Amino acid sequence: MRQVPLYLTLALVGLWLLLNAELSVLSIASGVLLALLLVLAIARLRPVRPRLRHVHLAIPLLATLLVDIVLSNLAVARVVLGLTRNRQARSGFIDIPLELSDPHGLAVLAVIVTATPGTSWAGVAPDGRVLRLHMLDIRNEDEWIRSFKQRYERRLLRIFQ
Amino acid sequence: MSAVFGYALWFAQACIAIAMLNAMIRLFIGPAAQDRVLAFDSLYMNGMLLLLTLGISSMSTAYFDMALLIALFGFVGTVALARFLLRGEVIEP
Amino acid sequence: MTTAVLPLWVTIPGTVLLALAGVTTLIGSLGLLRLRDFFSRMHGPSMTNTVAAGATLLASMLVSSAVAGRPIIHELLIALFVSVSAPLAAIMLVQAALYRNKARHSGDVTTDGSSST
Amino acid sequence: MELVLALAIGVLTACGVWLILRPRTFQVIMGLVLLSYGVNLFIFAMGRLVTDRPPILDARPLEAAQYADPVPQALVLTAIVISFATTALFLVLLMAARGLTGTDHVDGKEPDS
Amino acid sequence: MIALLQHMLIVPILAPLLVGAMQLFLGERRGARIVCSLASVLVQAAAALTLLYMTTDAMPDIWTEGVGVYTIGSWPAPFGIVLVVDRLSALMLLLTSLVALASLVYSLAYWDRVAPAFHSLFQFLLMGLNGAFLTGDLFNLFVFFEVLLASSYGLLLHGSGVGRVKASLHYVTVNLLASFLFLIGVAMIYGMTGTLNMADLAGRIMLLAPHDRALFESGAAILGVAFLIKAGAWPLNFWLPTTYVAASSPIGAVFSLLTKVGVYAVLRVGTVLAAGNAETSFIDLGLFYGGAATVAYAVVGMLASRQLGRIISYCVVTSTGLLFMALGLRIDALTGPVILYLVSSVLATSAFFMVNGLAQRTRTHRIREAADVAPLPDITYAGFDITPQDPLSPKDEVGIAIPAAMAFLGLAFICCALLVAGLPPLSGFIAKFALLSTAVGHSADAGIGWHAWGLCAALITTGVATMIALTRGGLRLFWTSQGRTTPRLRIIEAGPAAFLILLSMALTAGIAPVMTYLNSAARSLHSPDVYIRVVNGTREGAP
Amino acid sequence: MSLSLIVILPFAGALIAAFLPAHARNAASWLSGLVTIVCTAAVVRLYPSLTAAEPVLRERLSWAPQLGLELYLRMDGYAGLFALLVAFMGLLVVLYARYYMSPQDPVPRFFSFLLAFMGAMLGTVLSGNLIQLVIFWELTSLTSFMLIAYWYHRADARRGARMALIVTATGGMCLLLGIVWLGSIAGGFDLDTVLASGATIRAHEHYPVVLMLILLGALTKSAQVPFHFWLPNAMAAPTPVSAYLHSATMVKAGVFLLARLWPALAGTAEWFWILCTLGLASLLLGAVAALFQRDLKAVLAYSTISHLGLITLLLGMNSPLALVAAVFHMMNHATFKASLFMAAGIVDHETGTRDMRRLGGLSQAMPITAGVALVACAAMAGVPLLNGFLSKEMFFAETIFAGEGPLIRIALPAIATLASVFSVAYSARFVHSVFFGRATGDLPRAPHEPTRGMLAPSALLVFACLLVGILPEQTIGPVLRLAVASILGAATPEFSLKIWHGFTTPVLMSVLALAGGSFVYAVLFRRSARAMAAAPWRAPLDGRRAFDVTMVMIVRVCERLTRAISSRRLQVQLLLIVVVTLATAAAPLLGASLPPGLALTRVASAFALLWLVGAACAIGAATQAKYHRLAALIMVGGAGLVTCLTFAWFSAPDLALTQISVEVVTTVLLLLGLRWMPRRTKVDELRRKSLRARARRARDLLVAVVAGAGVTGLALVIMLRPPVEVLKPFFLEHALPDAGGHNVVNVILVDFRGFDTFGEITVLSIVALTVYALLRRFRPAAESRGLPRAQREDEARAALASGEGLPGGYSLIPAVVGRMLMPVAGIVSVYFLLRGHNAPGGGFVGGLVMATGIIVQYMTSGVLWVESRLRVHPHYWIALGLLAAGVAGITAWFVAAPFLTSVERDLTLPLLGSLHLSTVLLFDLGVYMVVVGATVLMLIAIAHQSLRQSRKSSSADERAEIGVMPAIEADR
Ligand code: NA
Ligand code: NA
Repeated sequence: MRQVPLYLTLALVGLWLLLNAELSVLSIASGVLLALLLVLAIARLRPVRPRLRHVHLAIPLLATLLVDIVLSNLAVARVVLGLTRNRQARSGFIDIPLELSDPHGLAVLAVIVTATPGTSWAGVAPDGRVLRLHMLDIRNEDEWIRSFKQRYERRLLRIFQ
Repeated sequence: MSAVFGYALWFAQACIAIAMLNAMIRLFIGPAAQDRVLAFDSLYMNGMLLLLTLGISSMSTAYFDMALLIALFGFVGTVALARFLLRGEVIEP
Repeated sequence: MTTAVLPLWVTIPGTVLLALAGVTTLIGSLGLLRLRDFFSRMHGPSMTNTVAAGATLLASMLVSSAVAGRPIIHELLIALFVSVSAPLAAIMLVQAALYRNKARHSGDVTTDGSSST
Repeated sequence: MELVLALAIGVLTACGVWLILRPRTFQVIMGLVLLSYGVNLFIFAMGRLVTDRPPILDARPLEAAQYADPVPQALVLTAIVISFATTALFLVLLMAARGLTGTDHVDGKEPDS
Repeated sequence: MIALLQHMLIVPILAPLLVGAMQLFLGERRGARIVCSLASVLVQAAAALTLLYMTTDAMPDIWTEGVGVYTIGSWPAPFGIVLVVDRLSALMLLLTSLVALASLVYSLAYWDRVAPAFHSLFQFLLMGLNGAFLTGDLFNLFVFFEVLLASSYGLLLHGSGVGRVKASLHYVTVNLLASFLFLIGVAMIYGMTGTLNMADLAGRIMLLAPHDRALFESGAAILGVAFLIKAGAWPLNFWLPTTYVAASSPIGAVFSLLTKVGVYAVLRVGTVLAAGNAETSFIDLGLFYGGAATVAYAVVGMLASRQLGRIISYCVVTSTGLLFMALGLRIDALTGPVILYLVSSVLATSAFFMVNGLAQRTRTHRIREAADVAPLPDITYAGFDITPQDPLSPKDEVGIAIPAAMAFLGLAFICCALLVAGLPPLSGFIAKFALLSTAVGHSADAGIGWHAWGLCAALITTGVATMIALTRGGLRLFWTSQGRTTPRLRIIEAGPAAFLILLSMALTAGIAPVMTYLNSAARSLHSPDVYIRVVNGTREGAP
Repeated sequence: MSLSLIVILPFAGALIAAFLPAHARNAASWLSGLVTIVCTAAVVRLYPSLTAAEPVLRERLSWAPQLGLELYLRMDGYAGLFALLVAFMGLLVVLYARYYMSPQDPVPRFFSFLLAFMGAMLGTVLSGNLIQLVIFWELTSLTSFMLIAYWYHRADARRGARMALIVTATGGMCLLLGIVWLGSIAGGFDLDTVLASGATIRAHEHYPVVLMLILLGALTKSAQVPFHFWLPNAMAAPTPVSAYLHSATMVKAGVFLLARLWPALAGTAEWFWILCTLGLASLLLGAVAALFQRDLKAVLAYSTISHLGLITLLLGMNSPLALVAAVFHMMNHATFKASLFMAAGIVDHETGTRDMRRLGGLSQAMPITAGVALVACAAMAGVPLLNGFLSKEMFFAETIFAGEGPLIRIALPAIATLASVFSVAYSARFVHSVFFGRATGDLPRAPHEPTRGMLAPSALLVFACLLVGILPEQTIGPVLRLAVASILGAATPEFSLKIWHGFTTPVLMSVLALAGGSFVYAVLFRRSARAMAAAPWRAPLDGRRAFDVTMVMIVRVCERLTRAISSRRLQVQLLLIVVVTLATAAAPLLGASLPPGLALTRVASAFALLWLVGAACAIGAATQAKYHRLAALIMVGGAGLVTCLTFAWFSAPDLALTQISVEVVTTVLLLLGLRWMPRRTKVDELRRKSLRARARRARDLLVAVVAGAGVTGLALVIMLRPPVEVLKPFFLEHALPDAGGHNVVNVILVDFRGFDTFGEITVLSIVALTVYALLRRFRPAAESRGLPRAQREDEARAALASGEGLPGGYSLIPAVVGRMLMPVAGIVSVYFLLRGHNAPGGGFVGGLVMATGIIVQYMTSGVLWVESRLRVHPHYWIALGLLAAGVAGITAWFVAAPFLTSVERDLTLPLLGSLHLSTVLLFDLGVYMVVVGATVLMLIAIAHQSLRQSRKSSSADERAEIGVMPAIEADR
């Protein structure tokens, strides 16, 4: 018997219940059954499993993200509409030194970067030490990098590593 | 108030449709293949939003599933196209 | 329109959310259309993926909860799926653009993607 | 609404017909896909246009006439699946023809002058 | 027993479907696959015979008036899909299973090993054919057309190679377009009448207002074009000769049935439309002219052909043309002979494709198609559990060789030639004679006039042209001595061809009961009220 | 002994002979001899039973009464006479052939065909049903084809056989039509019926056409001008065949039939003019041509044409006495001509040549043969005391009385005499130049008398000539009377068969002919033999070249016509289909008025904008598909998305769901295929600019626009008409109470019309299997064989397929997220599957979701990585799915309901509550599995083509993958 990945199974059961918008013994039982079946069937497709610690840190992370999404939307809207106060937006790539190396942590970081308009993921250097992003409007680059690492990378490091 | 809500719905749908029109123009003018793929992706997302607004206007949950499907797999086409541009084929050995 | 039966606690925030969604979608698509280079253009549609999608989903949740008479939250799944799948598309597109820009500078890829077709 | 949909069907059909009359296999397959959209919409239109009344019987008590006609929808579903299958087949055929004949002309050889 | 017999209608569809699916499990176990295939075909033949027997009203507790109906899912017509069998469809089922049996056995000598899934595809083709003959629903007819077409694509491509792929590209494209037309036609008919059931349709047409009727008939006309494409009517049939030549011989043999499905559809839907007093009932002088054009095309094409396979393909076209001419005359008495001719020409061309396949070997020792295979190694289909094998290794030639191969081939060739040319004494002649004498007998009828003579002229002309073409093709094949080798014929190849020829001989000898059956089949076709009444009768006591 | 035995026995013999070994010459001969003896004996035994009281023997067997067909053998005096001729001549020819045929030839086959021919000929003469007669008639053509082509390695044999078959069988088909027509006029195909309704037939308005058709049959068979040419070319047959078919029997079938139908058809001006003209032409032309032949058999062939012309002429004279003469001459000609053919065969056999210029003085070496030939030739020339003289006398007599006008009264006898002059001349030449005169000495073999077996038949026939010639009344008299009486019945004339009638005009004509003929040969011909031999008009008469040219012309013309009325180009075919469809669809609408009450509804602006996008995408795809495939593909995807949104807009969530899932898979699929389509360059840009190309494009554009407009119009008008609701209310009312589903579309798919779905998943399975089979033998285009350029240049290449763990580089995050998507896709797919009956979804969408999940795995991790971990076995999915659906359908049988009737059970489980089980769900599960299997099979089969690639390249330059491949191999 292989080890059952608990978080994944639970997530799948949750997904099942959410989809069916129903909470009954039958639906939970079927959800568990289905999730276990699936998880076991594809176990070999997921050779690397995340080891999660400090999962509770995800909540402030999410809150930060939501605020950032709104702010960055505003920023992008300004650039698109040309409301940047006589200033030409400077777009380009920036490199961020990276400490996070867990693949799942990186994946979440990618989600975050993608979810905030104005930044997009341009890849990690082969050695895994530098993250390159594309920014629509680069202002005060160093400050931005510091804040980014502070708000996201550090929390992800605590969750995944 | 519901009339205003109706207008808002109409407004949202019109905006989404215009957004699709913009995406279509980008799809036509390119200039690079990746621009077209980006426009394609944008079309899909706009389509998903349109489905959601249709769901709101009909007050039916039936549209939710479609939006769900686009959310889940709408990216597959984009990824396939991008992979094709990047690697020359969608599924590598 | 059958939305006449909806209560005010739905229609007022709903109206705002839908208007927001419409405006952000429009601005996002304008970004796609107007911005100068490909990498910049990518940021436009991501407005649609985030605020516009979020606002619409919230509106949808409000309406369906009102119709069903109980909180309906399965729209969250859409938000989850979009946010998880969007990076895949974005990453691949950026990589493709980077590769093709490089290749074009070395002069053997046409602009329309027909290089390997 | 009917006018818009009818025009849409017409444009899809016209583009499809134009493409299947072209000499390159890829043009033909694109034409077949467009034609299948047109034909599916045409079948669908035969049930007349009804908005906001999907034929799903829920709590709302409605007269049968108020629902959208489910029959063309079922037919289109079958047609969509079959077009998908045949598109796949045609694609592979097109690949095989390109490999075996060395050309993507539908007749398997380039036209003489 | 009676309960069992009532389910007999679904057996010809279900047996090949289930067997075809089961064979996918059998992987490399060829013996088991063969047993399954043969069993399935035999079951179909038995079912067809039973149905044929039942349509003679021999079992009045089950069906009367020669029409049997089966409500799938217990939903009555016109709401659910019904299968309907009458004498004509029972006969077509039997014909299908007989030709299939011959072709299947023939293919066991070599062809079934050339590519995977041959047996499954073959079974699915039979399912499509049987379904098309049985269904009483227009859209379901479309579905079965698709089933048979899809499997025909697969079987046509069977063995791959440049020729097949090129021909398939045309065949597939044309048929996809035809399918679109079919869909548009059915959709319009639904849009105007709200029904898909053929029997129900007849009644609904009469209720249409005049301006609606024009729209309806436009839809019916589009449907008719789709049928004509499948039947191979000029100018919609340029794809046909190339396709049939490209097909391997056992597949060519089954393909001679495919065009007749189109003819069957014209006949079936046409009589229903006629029952509804539709202007466009397919079966009118327009069909006659279409048939005449088809005959002209086939005659010219045949005379221009040097290759025997191509000549046989044109014979297939000829028979379609003649059938359409005869049907277009709208002489009810002609329908019996028309069906006879249909049966005879299917047997003849099927046998001929097989004989041609065997005879081609007198020219090249190895089977020609063998030369046309992609040179790359088979890929590792690790996921599919299949060991690549060379399908063309000499050990594949199995079976007992028959003596006097050339004598057999010559005799078989002559018999086939007689059959397709309509020369005495085989069934081809009887059929042509029956058409001739009925046409002549009704030539004085009002409104037919010279058209009947046109049919007679066509019958004679096609006979002469076929003879001229076949003597050339035959002489070329058999009697030019350069580089000829005596082929090794195996019983499992020669037997099926002989079987079909013997069948046509039996048809000649036992023509009296056959003709009685055919005439009653024709009568029931021309009085569709029985068909309609029986189908609509399923509504009684239904939910 | 019965009539049927006479007909069946030869066929039985033929069948047996066919199965004798090729070298069994004696066995075959004995068999044939036996058959012919029995047949002859049977005829001889039956013949005397024909009396005045009972003039006809009949045997009937029912065959197809509905078609007026019966097996009806009928022997009267005339048929009996002919049957005797056929059977007895058969016996003689078998005897002759036994010695004539070389042991190297496959003699059993020869006898097989000969016996079959004899059976056919006997059948022809003994037929009492005219259709049956036609059947045997065509059989004689067919067997004669086989006999002429017996030495098929010879080109002249093949050509002669084909010519004979085409001419006579075509005539036979005309005859068939004529007989069918005749039967419809007379009210049956029974010979008695037809003969009895002569007056009706002759008075019928179609009589001339019927006559023409029947004459076409008869005259082609009897080699009459202008259809004579096949006979000389048929001389390529072995001589026994010529002796039998081309003198005694087959060629007589035509005149036999004319005499047979004489009471029904003769007596009109058309009959007279056609037969007399053609008969006279054949008589004269045959005689003249015979004189100038070099080949012995050709002389005899033209002579046959001439003599048959004589018979035709006699038959055409509308006089009973002429009929008597005709029948008499049929017999006489058979005897002497067969004998002469045999003699010619003997000469050929013994000397090795039939060239009259090389032959000469053979009477020294073969005196008996010479004597036989001399007498036979004399009979042919009409020398008194031989049978030929008697019938010729009768002929001369008839020519004098036949005509009405003065022209004919003089011309007919004159031409008859002239023809006889030539007849005497070629007879003289035949016998003189071969057997007498100077021996040339350059013969291939030294001549000597043949074996008795070869000589005896010929001698016997000559003896018959003498016997009849000397004692006509005692020998042939009664037989002839009985024969004529059976044709004419009460109208039989009195006639006397005497050698000497006194000095009459006919005698004078005979004398003139003999003298003139001798003179022509001795003086005119021999003096200018060389000049005459090269006579320029011989070639056209020969017909060989004309025939060949005709056949080649037919091919050429038909090739050209085929190109004109058909095309092997797909575009032409498709254009025609579209145009024909447009025309057919428009036809019922022409003149129809627009239905009343068409009112447009308000347009939602968003929807209009949506279709602005959709239409632009479609048009963009149409313009881009040639050079910018990827752009076209994306645009088509855009149109698909808009189509999907339209479904959603108009209350079809199921459709929209399905369409969107299919869209995604189709995009991936097309891209997978695009990898194998090498780049298009704009090389043919110049060609596009040509005027013709522009015209073609303009035409196509017009057709496309018309098609689009037509569909628009139809769709619009129908949409605006009030719907006819038949199925819709039923389904909506019964879906919930009777089928237990809220989603009516799904209920239709799995229950009401589940059978359609059954077919549909079968189609999907078939296509998947086909794709798979085709790809197993896929040969990529040369240009796309290598790695795509991107991969060749990319250093990160090895990143993807590293053994365990995750790929590096940009593939890392897609791999992480993609693998997470797999179980999510599983859950979502099951969700769609299970809820389908009550809400949008169902097996199809569920299956596609699952398949997409699997495909995403392949996309993010590569084929090798996935397949080393996950075996999908798509074949089994397909098979299981189909079987599940089938079982779901069959389950109904156990509750005595028809196939696919839904069967439901509520199962109460402990703790969990009640579980609703239904065969409908099983059916939908079947759909699900088929969709998963088929989709994965198709896409993965294409994806595997790159594997083929990488395997090749890896073996070529030993790249990193080589470590992975053995793992896969071992795994299998
Ligand atoms: Na972003
Ligand atoms: Na001589």
